[in-house]
Amino acid sequence: MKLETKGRFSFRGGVHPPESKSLTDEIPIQPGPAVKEVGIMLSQHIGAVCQPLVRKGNMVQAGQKIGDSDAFVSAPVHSPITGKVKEIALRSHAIIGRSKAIIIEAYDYNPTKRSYCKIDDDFDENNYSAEKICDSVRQAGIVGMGGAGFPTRVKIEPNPRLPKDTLIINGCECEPYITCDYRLMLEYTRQIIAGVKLARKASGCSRTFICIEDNKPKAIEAMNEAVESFGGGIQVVPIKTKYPQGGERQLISALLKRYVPTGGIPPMIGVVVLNVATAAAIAEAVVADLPLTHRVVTVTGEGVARPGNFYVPIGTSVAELIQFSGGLKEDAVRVILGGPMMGIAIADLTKPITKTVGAIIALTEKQIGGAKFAGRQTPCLRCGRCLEVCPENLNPTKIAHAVKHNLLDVAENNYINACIECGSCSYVCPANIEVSGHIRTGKMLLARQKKKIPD
Amino acid sequence: MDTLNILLVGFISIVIVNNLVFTKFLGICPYLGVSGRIDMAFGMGMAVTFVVTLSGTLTWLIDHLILMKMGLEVTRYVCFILVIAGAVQLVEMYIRKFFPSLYESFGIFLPLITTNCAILGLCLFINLWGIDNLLEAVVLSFGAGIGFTMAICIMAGIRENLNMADVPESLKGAPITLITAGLLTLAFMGFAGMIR
Amino acid sequence: MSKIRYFIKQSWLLILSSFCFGLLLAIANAAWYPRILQNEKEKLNKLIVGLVSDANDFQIVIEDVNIPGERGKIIKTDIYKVRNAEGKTAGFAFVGIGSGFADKIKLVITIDSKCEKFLGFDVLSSNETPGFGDKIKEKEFRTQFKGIVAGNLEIIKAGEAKNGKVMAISGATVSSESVVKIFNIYIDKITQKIQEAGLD
Amino acid sequence: MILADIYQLWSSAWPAGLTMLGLGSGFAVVLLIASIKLKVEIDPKIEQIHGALPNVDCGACGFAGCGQYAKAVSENPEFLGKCAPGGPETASKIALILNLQISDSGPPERPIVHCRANTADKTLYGKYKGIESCTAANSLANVQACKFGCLGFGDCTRACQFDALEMVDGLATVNYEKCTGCGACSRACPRNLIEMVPFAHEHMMTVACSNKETGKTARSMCKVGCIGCGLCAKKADTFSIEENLAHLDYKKYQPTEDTETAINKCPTCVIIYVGKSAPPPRQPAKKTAAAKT
Amino acid sequence: MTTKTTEGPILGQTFIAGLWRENPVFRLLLGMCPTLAVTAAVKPALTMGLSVIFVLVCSNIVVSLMRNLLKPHLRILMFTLTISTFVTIADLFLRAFQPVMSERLGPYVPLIIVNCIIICRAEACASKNGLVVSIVDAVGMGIGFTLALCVLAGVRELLSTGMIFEAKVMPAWFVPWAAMSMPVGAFITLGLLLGLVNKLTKGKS
Amino acid sequence: MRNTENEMEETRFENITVAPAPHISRPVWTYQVMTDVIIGLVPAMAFAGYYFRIHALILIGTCVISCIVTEWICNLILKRPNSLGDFSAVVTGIILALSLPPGLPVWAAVIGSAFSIAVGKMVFGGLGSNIFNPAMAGRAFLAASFGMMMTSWTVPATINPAMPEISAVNKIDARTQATPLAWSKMAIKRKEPADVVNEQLKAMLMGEVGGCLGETSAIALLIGGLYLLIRKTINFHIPLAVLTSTFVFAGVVYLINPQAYIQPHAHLLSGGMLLCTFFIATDPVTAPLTRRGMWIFGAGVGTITMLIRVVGGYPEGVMYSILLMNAVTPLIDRLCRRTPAGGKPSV
Ligand SMILES: Cc1cc2nc3c(=O)[nH]c(=O)nc-3n(C[C@H](O)[C@H](O)[C@H](O)COP(=O)(O)O)c2cc1C
Ligand SMILES: Cc1cc2nc3c(=O)[nH]c(=O)nc-3n(C[C@H](O)[C@H](O)[C@H](O)COP(=O)(O)O)c2cc1C
Ligand SMILES: Cc1cc2nc3c(=O)[nH]c(=O)nc-3n(C[C@H](O)[C@H](O)[C@H](O)COP(=O)(O)O)c2cc1C
Ligand SMILES: Cc1cc2nc3c(=O)[nH]c(=O)nc-3n(C[C@H](O)[C@H](O)[C@H](O)CO)c2cc1C
Ligand code: SF4
Ligand code: SF4
Ligand code: SF4
Ligand code: SF4
Ligand code: FES
Repeated sequence: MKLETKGRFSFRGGVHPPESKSLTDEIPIQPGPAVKEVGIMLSQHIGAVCQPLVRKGNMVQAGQKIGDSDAFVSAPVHSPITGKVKEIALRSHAIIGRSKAIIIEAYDYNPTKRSYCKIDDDFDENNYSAEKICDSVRQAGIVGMGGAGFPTRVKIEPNPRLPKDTLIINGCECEPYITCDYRLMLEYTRQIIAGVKLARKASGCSRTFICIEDNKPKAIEAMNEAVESFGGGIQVVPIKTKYPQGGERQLISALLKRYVPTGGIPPMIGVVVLNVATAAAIAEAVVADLPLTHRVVTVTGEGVARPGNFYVPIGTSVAELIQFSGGLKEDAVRVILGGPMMGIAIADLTKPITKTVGAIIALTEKQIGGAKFAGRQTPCLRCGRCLEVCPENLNPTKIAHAVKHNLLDVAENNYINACIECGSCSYVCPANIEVSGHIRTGKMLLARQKKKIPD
Repeated sequence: MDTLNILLVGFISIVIVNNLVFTKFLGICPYLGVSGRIDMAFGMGMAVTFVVTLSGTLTWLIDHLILMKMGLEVTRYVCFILVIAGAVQLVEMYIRKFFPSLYESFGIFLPLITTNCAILGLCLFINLWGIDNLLEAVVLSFGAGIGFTMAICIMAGIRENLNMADVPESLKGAPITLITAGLLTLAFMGFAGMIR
Repeated sequence: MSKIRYFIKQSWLLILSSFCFGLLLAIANAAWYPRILQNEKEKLNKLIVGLVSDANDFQIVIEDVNIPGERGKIIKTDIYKVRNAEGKTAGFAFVGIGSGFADKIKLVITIDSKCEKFLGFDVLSSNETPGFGDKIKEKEFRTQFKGIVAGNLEIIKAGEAKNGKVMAISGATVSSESVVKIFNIYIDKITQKIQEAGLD
Repeated sequence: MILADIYQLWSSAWPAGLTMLGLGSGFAVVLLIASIKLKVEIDPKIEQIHGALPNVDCGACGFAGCGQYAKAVSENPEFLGKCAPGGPETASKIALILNLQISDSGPPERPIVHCRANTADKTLYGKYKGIESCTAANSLANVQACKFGCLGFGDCTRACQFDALEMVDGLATVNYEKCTGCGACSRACPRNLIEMVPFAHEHMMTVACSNKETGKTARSMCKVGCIGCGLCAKKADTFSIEENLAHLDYKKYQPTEDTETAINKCPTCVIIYVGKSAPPPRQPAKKTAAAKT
Repeated sequence: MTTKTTEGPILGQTFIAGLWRENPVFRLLLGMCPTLAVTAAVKPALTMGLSVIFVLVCSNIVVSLMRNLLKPHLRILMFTLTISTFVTIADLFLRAFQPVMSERLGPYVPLIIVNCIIICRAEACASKNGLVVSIVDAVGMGIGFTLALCVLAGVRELLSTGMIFEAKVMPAWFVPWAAMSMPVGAFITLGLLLGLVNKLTKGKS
Repeated sequence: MRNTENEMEETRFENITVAPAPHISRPVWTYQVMTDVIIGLVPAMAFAGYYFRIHALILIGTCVISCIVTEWICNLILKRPNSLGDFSAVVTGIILALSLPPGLPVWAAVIGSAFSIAVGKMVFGGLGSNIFNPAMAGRAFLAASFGMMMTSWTVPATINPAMPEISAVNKIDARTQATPLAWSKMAIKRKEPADVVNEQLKAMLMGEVGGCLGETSAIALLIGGLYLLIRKTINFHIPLAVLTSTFVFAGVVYLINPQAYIQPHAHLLSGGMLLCTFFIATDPVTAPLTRRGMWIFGAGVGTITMLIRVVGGYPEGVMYSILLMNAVTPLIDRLCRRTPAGGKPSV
């Protein structure tokens, strides 16, 4: 049977930004820099912030748990290196600004490309009980590595109220530039499959799909081979290349033609979505009992000298990683954590990376585009392009303009909260309006308003 | 058949072709004042429709059964407005007492209606056009109300959109509403001559 | 009894003032009404004088002629007899109503004493669009009707205006047609009535 | 003669007068009956209260507009005095309407902006090119180094209905002459920089900073920020240091010599006076020097 | 009640208020229907303005006189009764002595009855104040209304006929803009005038 | 200047900027959209030039220039940044010019352009804020003001080489020709057969009939429309809805009385129908945003046009139907509010 690599599945809307993955997609994962210091954020996930378990001056071992919380929705953090706690201080955090981090001075850290945990041919997930898997996942501090950082244990743990039947592994990597998942799928194929099996076992799902965009035929092929030899009952599905195919709501609707209710989460329709990196981490945690302390980060963009995919300890500073890949070029004007569509632009490069950072991208003015970079806007033409591309079928221009004119009730009536902030609307807007930026602002304003009004 | 035809034509005529707001400048104050939001506009429209139908009918009756018979045309204006004011007040009290929820939604507009030219204006126009048939008077009054509702709802829709436009500061509010109304009358000239 | 007293106590002002205002109105009316009638008559008179050159006075000769109008409606009108200084009949006049482009058009139409020729018409009231339909008030259009044979008229947009043909105002054909239509609706019945009554 | 004229007038006028009389009395009867039978008890108090309110619908009271507030107070006098723009005057008016004694609610609250860094004082990491709004800028991490300080895009100035807030060289500055204490600004600030403080005195002393970084970091981020050195707390016991940041206990605050010393000793001059006719803040020596060059 | 010493300035203020600060057309947006309907030319506008002044003064006098006798449930009825009487008188007068204008104004003369300005003044001023203040207020408001009408009518008449007060002003080559005498012209001219007024007064308020 | 004396120095880069995501965008800007429309209008302008010679040139030039100047002045008065760079004023000028009769005096074109831009667009806040299509608003104002001039149609130069001279006063004389729709209207009124029109079909395709500058040649408009569709500057919903509804309406009346009413395809080809279909009804600013809204809008335009053509007071109804549907566009948008992909949120 000839392998089908053309994706048939798709959702309504979406855009086709230039992929720009060729900068790094042929570069294998390499060991990162020999870091001298790492900063482990105590908040790297959605949910309760961890409390430090160590004090200033303590010695810590690589893999030692250094922060945890009792809350259900949370995940512990571990030290990736052996060293001494230098201080516990505020560090730049991509989302919440400044946040507490444990700064560890490395004690002779030797970067390696960690040999992936051995998955034997006779690997059988049934050797591990569901409880054991969940427990290991929690203990290893695994959170979603696809971007949101939701504690994975909460996601895969069986929930009698919301029984799960379908497990989807998200290997779409729809954002331009990023190749960390792609390399992972090529190089750690078996480990991912093992992780998928473990997750399936833990969550009790009956159907399992690995979804990969059809612009990565090699990954589809590799995965298919591994599944054929090793993964019973797993299906590799090529998906149409389109942004934001990797968004879980879009992926589910493309694959299953089922819609996650607005404001709801996939478990409500019995689906679990996991990123491929998360799956790999699960395998490591369960099989080799290793906590989540390192991850693959793509450092790329026209603004860095030597782009590449690096296996680095969590907590490495962005500046160090950029330096390691040759430093910023003269004309680099923007540094982004994550992809160019949803990633957050940062200016403080001392920021340590977290479990959810899959890419660091440095762009020059050319990639951003002159008009966009200068922020030259014309008024909204009501051309409707943003409506056409919105994967959530919203009316982005209306919401954005309502927010701009402080009509939050209008924004709410147009379902502002259903927006997934994918940025497709801003991407297509010929008037160069920060549509999704306004929408995000509106969401924050609404949240504030809700909090302040006594009821 | 003929009567039906007359009624239908009269109705369409007063709703679109001879719309009170667009062609006769009647009821402009609420048209400008209460057209900020569609729900309010609709409430006002409904209230006007109700009252105008009532008073159009009543004044026609009074005009034809009393004033014209007795040659008291001179008191026509006084009688008309007394009927309207009295009817509005009565209706308001009635609704307030027995339909409080209805009152909440559109009763607040009722007192404003006494001073709405559209009502008295329509009664006068019915007299002016020499409508000599009660049924026709009723249909025309009702149509006038519907026409007003349509006009004010269109305006409200536009104004809700204008809230999100970059209207120059000094033109915000009444001025831009008036200009919009002007362009609307221009548009509604399209129906002119449609019914003769 | 107390109810009545309560009522009076509450409402005496309204009752009193309505009575007073009623009187006031009636007085004003009594004082000015003749003048108003006079005005109306004069306006008609002036128009007719403009149409019938030697008109001296006029009076109603036939009242309430029933004219079958549009959509089966019956319109009533009066016929005036116009006399010249010598007391001879100079012609007849009547008021005609019909719908125009925007609203009703009200015309005074005059016809010669033999009911053979129109002497012309003038506009009593109309609400036609300024710049378009209200050109029916202008001389250029109206003179076409002077001396035209009293019979069914026709409106044309091009060609020669003769033999009962009237050139439309360019850009206001509708109004022009309305005027002609008024002529056509009235003329048969009016001549018939005049001839029946044997006036001339 | 005259009599005859009058008689004539009368004879032509009486039907009109009489008709009107009839009509008038008819309506009088109907409306009187209606007004008795259809009487609806509405609380005139609510309308009175509504009339007494300033009618700016600012939402300071926590209700959606003055109308809602009027209704709420009339039902529950606990809400008395929530209308900040109206102030005690309105409160006493409402109390009068409701026949209540107003409890002494303490000194009026006024906003204090806990930052004093002008554009030149702040360290910036990169140029912000996004939407001109503090909320939007705040969602991007670290536009300016100090994560706590004033962003200067004026969400608060837009929220103030009384024109009492101005952006002065990148710093929100309250005009205490115009301020009514409605608190809208404090609700608008995404960084919660603006605190509503009971002003017991004409002008108050305050620590105009919110930076919780350690001293060294704080210094690298801002020229005028609090470095948590603790000098003020040593000089006056109304000051305390929490999380590297000096706090002033406004309830305990009395202008004394101690506080005066504290203000003068602060190395970054971050303790200042705010309020009506407040003395101008001390300028750090370095800053004046920098300004000259 | 106002005392003797303060009465003068207050009266002056009341008068001026109607002219500009509280101009019924430009600032209060009252009585829009006649404003728009009769301003195709200056002459009918002036006639309308004068009629309004007459009715306003008369009704303010009557309302002011009986302000203490009003019963709440008959209040509106009394106002409208008074106003409509004077409007009828004005109408009769016009029909008798100004037949051309009367015809031109058509039903908009009786519509003065429901003109919002008059009821508004009866409510806001006459039913609360003494005779003198009420009269001054009425005259001020009335003149303000008339002036506004004339300005609007002047612009429209000029552009729609090339004439002002029926006297030719525009040069011969000027082709009249018929649209200005139609509803469009009325709305747009008033809108732009209001915008201008807003712009002029923005600094001062 | 920035503080450069601390430890962060080595990791800070002078030219780094931050902005909300996304950080890239599709390189299609407003002025390119407008340029596309202008290109789409080129065939129509060329045909206009061919048939009406210097008149076409003068009218188009006048309208475009006066639109630009008006916008510039308005920006000055309103103290707004210059907005000429988006080219929308040019589009308005061209569309206005193409909807004017060839013999219109230059000063009237200037008044129309000034009204279009000043009252039709700038008072609402400029590009994107206007409720009504500026060009149609300007044309409606001209039609109301100078009706005679707006309804006298010059004969194309190919039929009458002696084109009338340009003059300040537009003389109405034998050199004007009735448009197909005027024939049609007359036929309806007189209850006479409308064969004249049906015979003219070929001339209508090529444009050898009386009419506005840009409404004469169906072929030119079709080419331009196709270009816009291919370039995805417009999408097909509105044009299709307009054409379908017109065709259906015209077809029904034609079937009822083939004598008095012209053939449905004659309706499609005549008057401003095609110009409206591809260039005017599709003006994004004044049309609904949602697809469903576009269907309703298009159907409304077609139906009202036909209503006016068949029973209304004017021979042509495109301008008014556009304005009327513009007026209800906000209501349509409200009616067709989109629901999120995941359904309405359950509160
Ligand atoms: C309050 C909250 C509760 C959630 N609960 C669950 C849950 O019970 N099970 C689950 O699988 N995911 C849960 N999620 C995670 C979401 O389904 C989703 O995976 C997460 O928001 C990350 O999505 P993204 O990576 O597409 O942005 C929850 C998220 C939030 C914010
Ligand atoms: C617009 C958008 C695009 C996304 N693209 C991807 C993607 O390309 N790859 C991916 O793994 N997750 C992507 N995500 C995150 C997924 O929605 C989802 O959170 C993730 O696959 C869940 O797996 P995790 O919990 O293991 O991270 C995207 C989310 C959004 C909102
Ligand atoms: C704004 C406007 C107002 C019009 N007013 C009238 C009018 O009052 N009377 C009239 O007969 N035609 C009027 N017309 C013209 C008619 O609608 C229609 O074009 C005309 O009757 C066709 O006649 P034609 O063949 O003379 O051009 C008006 C046209 C426009 C654009
Ligand atoms: C497809 C398309 C069609 C347009 N049609 C018109 C038009 O009919 N009239 C007009 O004035 N502007 C038109 N414009 C230009 C622009 O949208 C218009 O000037 C705005 O309405 C001004 O706010 C069009 C633009 C586009 C992209
Ligand atoms: S509105 Fe939200 S979901 Fe829709 S395209 Fe824009 S950012 Fe994406
Ligand atoms: S894409 Fe841009 S211009 Fe088009 S409707 Fe959306 S916001 Fe407006
Ligand atoms: S350190 Fe203090 S004063 Fe400086 S910016 Fe931050 S909050 Fe403001
Ligand atoms: S400064 Fe703040 S508290 Fe004072 S009036 Fe303005 S918004 Fe209200
Ligand atoms: S004058 Fe106010 S509604 Fe007409």
